[in-house]
Amino acid sequence: MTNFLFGRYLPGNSWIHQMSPQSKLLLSFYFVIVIFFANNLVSYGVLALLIIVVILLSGVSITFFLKGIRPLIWLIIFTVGLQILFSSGGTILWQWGPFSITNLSLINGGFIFIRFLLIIMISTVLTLTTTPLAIADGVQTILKPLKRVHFPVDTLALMLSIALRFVPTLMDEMETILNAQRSRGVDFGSGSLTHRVKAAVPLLVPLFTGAINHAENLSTAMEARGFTDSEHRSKYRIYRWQLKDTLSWIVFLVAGGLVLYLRK
Amino acid sequence: MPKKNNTLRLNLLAMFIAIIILQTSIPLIGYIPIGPLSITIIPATVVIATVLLGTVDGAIIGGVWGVITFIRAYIWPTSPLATIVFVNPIVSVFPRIMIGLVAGWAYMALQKRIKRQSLSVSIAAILGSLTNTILVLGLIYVFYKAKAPQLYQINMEKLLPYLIGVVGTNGIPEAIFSGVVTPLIAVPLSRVIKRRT
Amino acid sequence: MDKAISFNQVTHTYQANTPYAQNALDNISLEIPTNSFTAIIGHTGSGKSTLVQHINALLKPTQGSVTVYNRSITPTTTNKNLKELRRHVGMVFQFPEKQLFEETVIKDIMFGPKNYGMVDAEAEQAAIEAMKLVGLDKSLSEKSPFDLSGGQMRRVAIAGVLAMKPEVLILDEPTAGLDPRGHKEIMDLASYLHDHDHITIILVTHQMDDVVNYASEVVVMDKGKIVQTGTPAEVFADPKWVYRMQLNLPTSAEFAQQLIDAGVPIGQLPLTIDQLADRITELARKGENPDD
Amino acid sequence: MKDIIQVKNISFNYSGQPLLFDGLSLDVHEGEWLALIGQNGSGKSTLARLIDGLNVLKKGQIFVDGLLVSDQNVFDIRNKIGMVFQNPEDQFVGATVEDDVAFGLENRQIDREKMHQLVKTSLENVNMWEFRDRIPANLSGGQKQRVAIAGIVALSPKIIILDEATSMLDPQGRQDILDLVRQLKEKNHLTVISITHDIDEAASADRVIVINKGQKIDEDIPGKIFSNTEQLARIGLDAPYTAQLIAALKRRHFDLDKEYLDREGLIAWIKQLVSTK
Repeated sequence: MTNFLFGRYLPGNSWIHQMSPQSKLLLSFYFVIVIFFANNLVSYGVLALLIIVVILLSGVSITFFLKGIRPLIWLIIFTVGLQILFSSGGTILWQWGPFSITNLSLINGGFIFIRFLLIIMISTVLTLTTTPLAIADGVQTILKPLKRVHFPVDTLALMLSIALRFVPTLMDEMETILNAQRSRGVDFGSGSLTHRVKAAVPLLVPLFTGAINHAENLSTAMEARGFTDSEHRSKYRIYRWQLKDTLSWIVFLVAGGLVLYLRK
Repeated sequence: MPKKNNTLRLNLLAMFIAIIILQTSIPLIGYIPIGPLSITIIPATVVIATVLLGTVDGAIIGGVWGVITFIRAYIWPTSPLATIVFVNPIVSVFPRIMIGLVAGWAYMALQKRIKRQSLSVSIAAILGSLTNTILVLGLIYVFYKAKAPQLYQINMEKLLPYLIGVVGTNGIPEAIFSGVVTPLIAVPLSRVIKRRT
Repeated sequence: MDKAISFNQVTHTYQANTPYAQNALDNISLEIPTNSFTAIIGHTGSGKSTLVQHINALLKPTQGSVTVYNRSITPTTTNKNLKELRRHVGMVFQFPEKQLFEETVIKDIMFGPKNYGMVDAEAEQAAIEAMKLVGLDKSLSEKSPFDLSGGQMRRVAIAGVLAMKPEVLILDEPTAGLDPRGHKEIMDLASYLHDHDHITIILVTHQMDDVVNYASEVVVMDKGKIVQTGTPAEVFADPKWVYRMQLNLPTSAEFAQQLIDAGVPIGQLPLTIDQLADRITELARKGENPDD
Repeated sequence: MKDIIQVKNISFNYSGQPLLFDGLSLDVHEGEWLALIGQNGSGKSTLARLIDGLNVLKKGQIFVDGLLVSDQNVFDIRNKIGMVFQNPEDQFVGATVEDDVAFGLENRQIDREKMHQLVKTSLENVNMWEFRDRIPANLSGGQKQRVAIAGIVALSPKIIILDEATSMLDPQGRQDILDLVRQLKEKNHLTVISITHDIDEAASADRVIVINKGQKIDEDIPGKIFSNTEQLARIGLDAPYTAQLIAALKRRHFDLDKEYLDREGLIAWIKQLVSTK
């Protein structure tokens, strides 16, 4: 369900846990970009080594990472299969109608598989070691320079944090609504197209109505607590840049340089 | 008195973002699978935001959906299509912002001419949904022609008809769905919102 | 007595096969007689809601079986067979006004009946009757439910369940957030449905006064187990045990306990205000004629 | 006794609706626990919002601790008043317990060091410090209300308004919250306004004001208000338990010259009644 965002965080005190969320976000992003450039076994090897070090430093047991892959397994197989069957060039090993397997396509399929793994691993490390709130704070820090052009960074961050705070609430409410309408005789997830389209209405109207009520009550409560606007507030949480961040950046930048150097 | 409306707008946007997050992660309220296709309900949500909060806010909500799609294409893709197409931020974000804008403009223009709110909403929703489909299709084609680098280097030449086929065949029922369902949701909600403000 | 509902060694595990797995219901066996008024009590998180959701097949047992009017729900029952069962069991959730969605009050009330196969005219007739039952004026039927007051919205939601003509009605804290008048009206409605229409009522509540004033049977839950069943008098007989279950005594019993502590020989704890007043009367008469 | 809140001849309506208040006046004494009782829809909650400047008056004036409620003063007034609302879910702004308590402090741009200190002491005050990392989804309704109270205490207000703050809690949670507020009231010399339709809660107030259809129909000490069981019944409120028991005894022909006694008083009277002469 919402596992990709919530309930995934594992409290801890590891090197990775202690890094600032803005570093972790930017480094994950950077890592994905570097993956674009890797194109041979050695360069992938460098990235794989890096991710293994990161996983070890996160102090999270490997089973959590394997669990992260499991739901995606079919997608990975499908994409890799697509790559293998549709790729052109190289020596043809097998052919049937429009499908062909070549030695090149096999190699490319392998690389795509590695790419998948690398990206899933880095994002899993990020979400296992960083709370959604910290991610929102990280986004706020990263976007801070935009304040100069009057982009409402703080408003956006507050909005995001309220949204994240209400996701579990709305999910609970959705389940209750679902049950209430089920007991009024609605079959969700089956029947004809028109039936399914119609079934969305008794679910979504109450969900939205509830959300609007939350927004109104919350506005009153926020104003009663002295809220005026988001740009003039002090901040309770601050994630300071630490030595761990600097060291991690150095390692990642070196690894990135190596990949560029090693690629064909 | 204090900027009540600003606070309310902030919170309404936050709730819409929360709903979009839910819809992108819980199939039951985000997607309706029909055979091999999967029709998304989320354009309806964007149009509802547009009708209730205005064009700009609708575009913001559309943009949020786009950003979520973009990020998820990397870390938690929902379909092979996502891994191929939506890893490009322009393909994943821009068309979704346009849903809000197009639906908003259409709704404002229609409201002046058509008396029945539900009809205006319906047409705006169909146009918004089609905007999404057409732009995604167009951008896939543009980036294919421009030979943009890809995350998973798939042979686009063979895949293009397939991609266009999937997006296109999804697009039509999606537009119909939006046209039918959006007014059924937006009209009672505009009543709820009007009562309080 | 005829049994409407029976639980046969039911266990329900949330998130089975994960590290978070927990037993919300633990090997429960229970029989609820036809046309009884059963209260289910227990502190927050004791499993009450999980229990009642099995009666409506919103949850299926992980182990064991639930039988409702000879229809069985087992871990392997397919979803197709559940709808037929649900039409016989109406469920009023906490804050049921949150489930309203239709354009008009009457349409919303007709929604359930139509889903269960009533034709329009039939559903409308059922809706009109249900509105009358819950005390909603006919003039409201074409209004949007979102234009009504909170109390009225709740009645619309309850009417929507009653219009399905259930044989069993589950009420999950139906009076939460209502003022005393609204509270009494809803409880009196439940009582009327029980006495007059012979509906089996299952009430989940924290209000012990409602338990003693309305229920004939009580089920006490703690940590996913049933720890006691019986009449209100049996269940509230031992105040220390009641407090240990993190529950309250009915107000009269609590007050009687204070009288006992102050040295008034009340004896067995009275449950209702009339029982207490009778007991005091009896004691006072004795005081006047010590020879009796 | 000083009046910390003066409501003078106010009128108000929600847009498109008839007047809810038409010339309502009332006072709140400094340091008292005032219960405002009345049915749902009688206007109690609206009154609280008007006092806090959350809705705009049509006519009349409200003074809070000497300050007129107006655009200019609204933030000073909100510094003096802490409000706890009915729905625990809808006043929890922060992503965690700590962040929520900090929310009001952040709005006032309190220095970070001081903020951390205030959050800690406030959470300790309500026994929630060990829950500081929790997200709201993992708290009970009563715990959320405690956090709301901590968020208010952190701002050291003079007045706490409980706007049906316990009506969505189970009996245990209800009792805990009332005990907590009572404790804080003593410690910090607060004025408490409790908006409620729980008569047994109102019975322990210093003073009760009865609101019906936007009008103040009675104000007095609880004993007097609850003697008038007919009036309570007329506006759809229950009599307190002791008054109900007295009425039941009267039906059994016991003579008691009072309509209302508190529990201690009634226990003493019954004790005397049943003791052997």
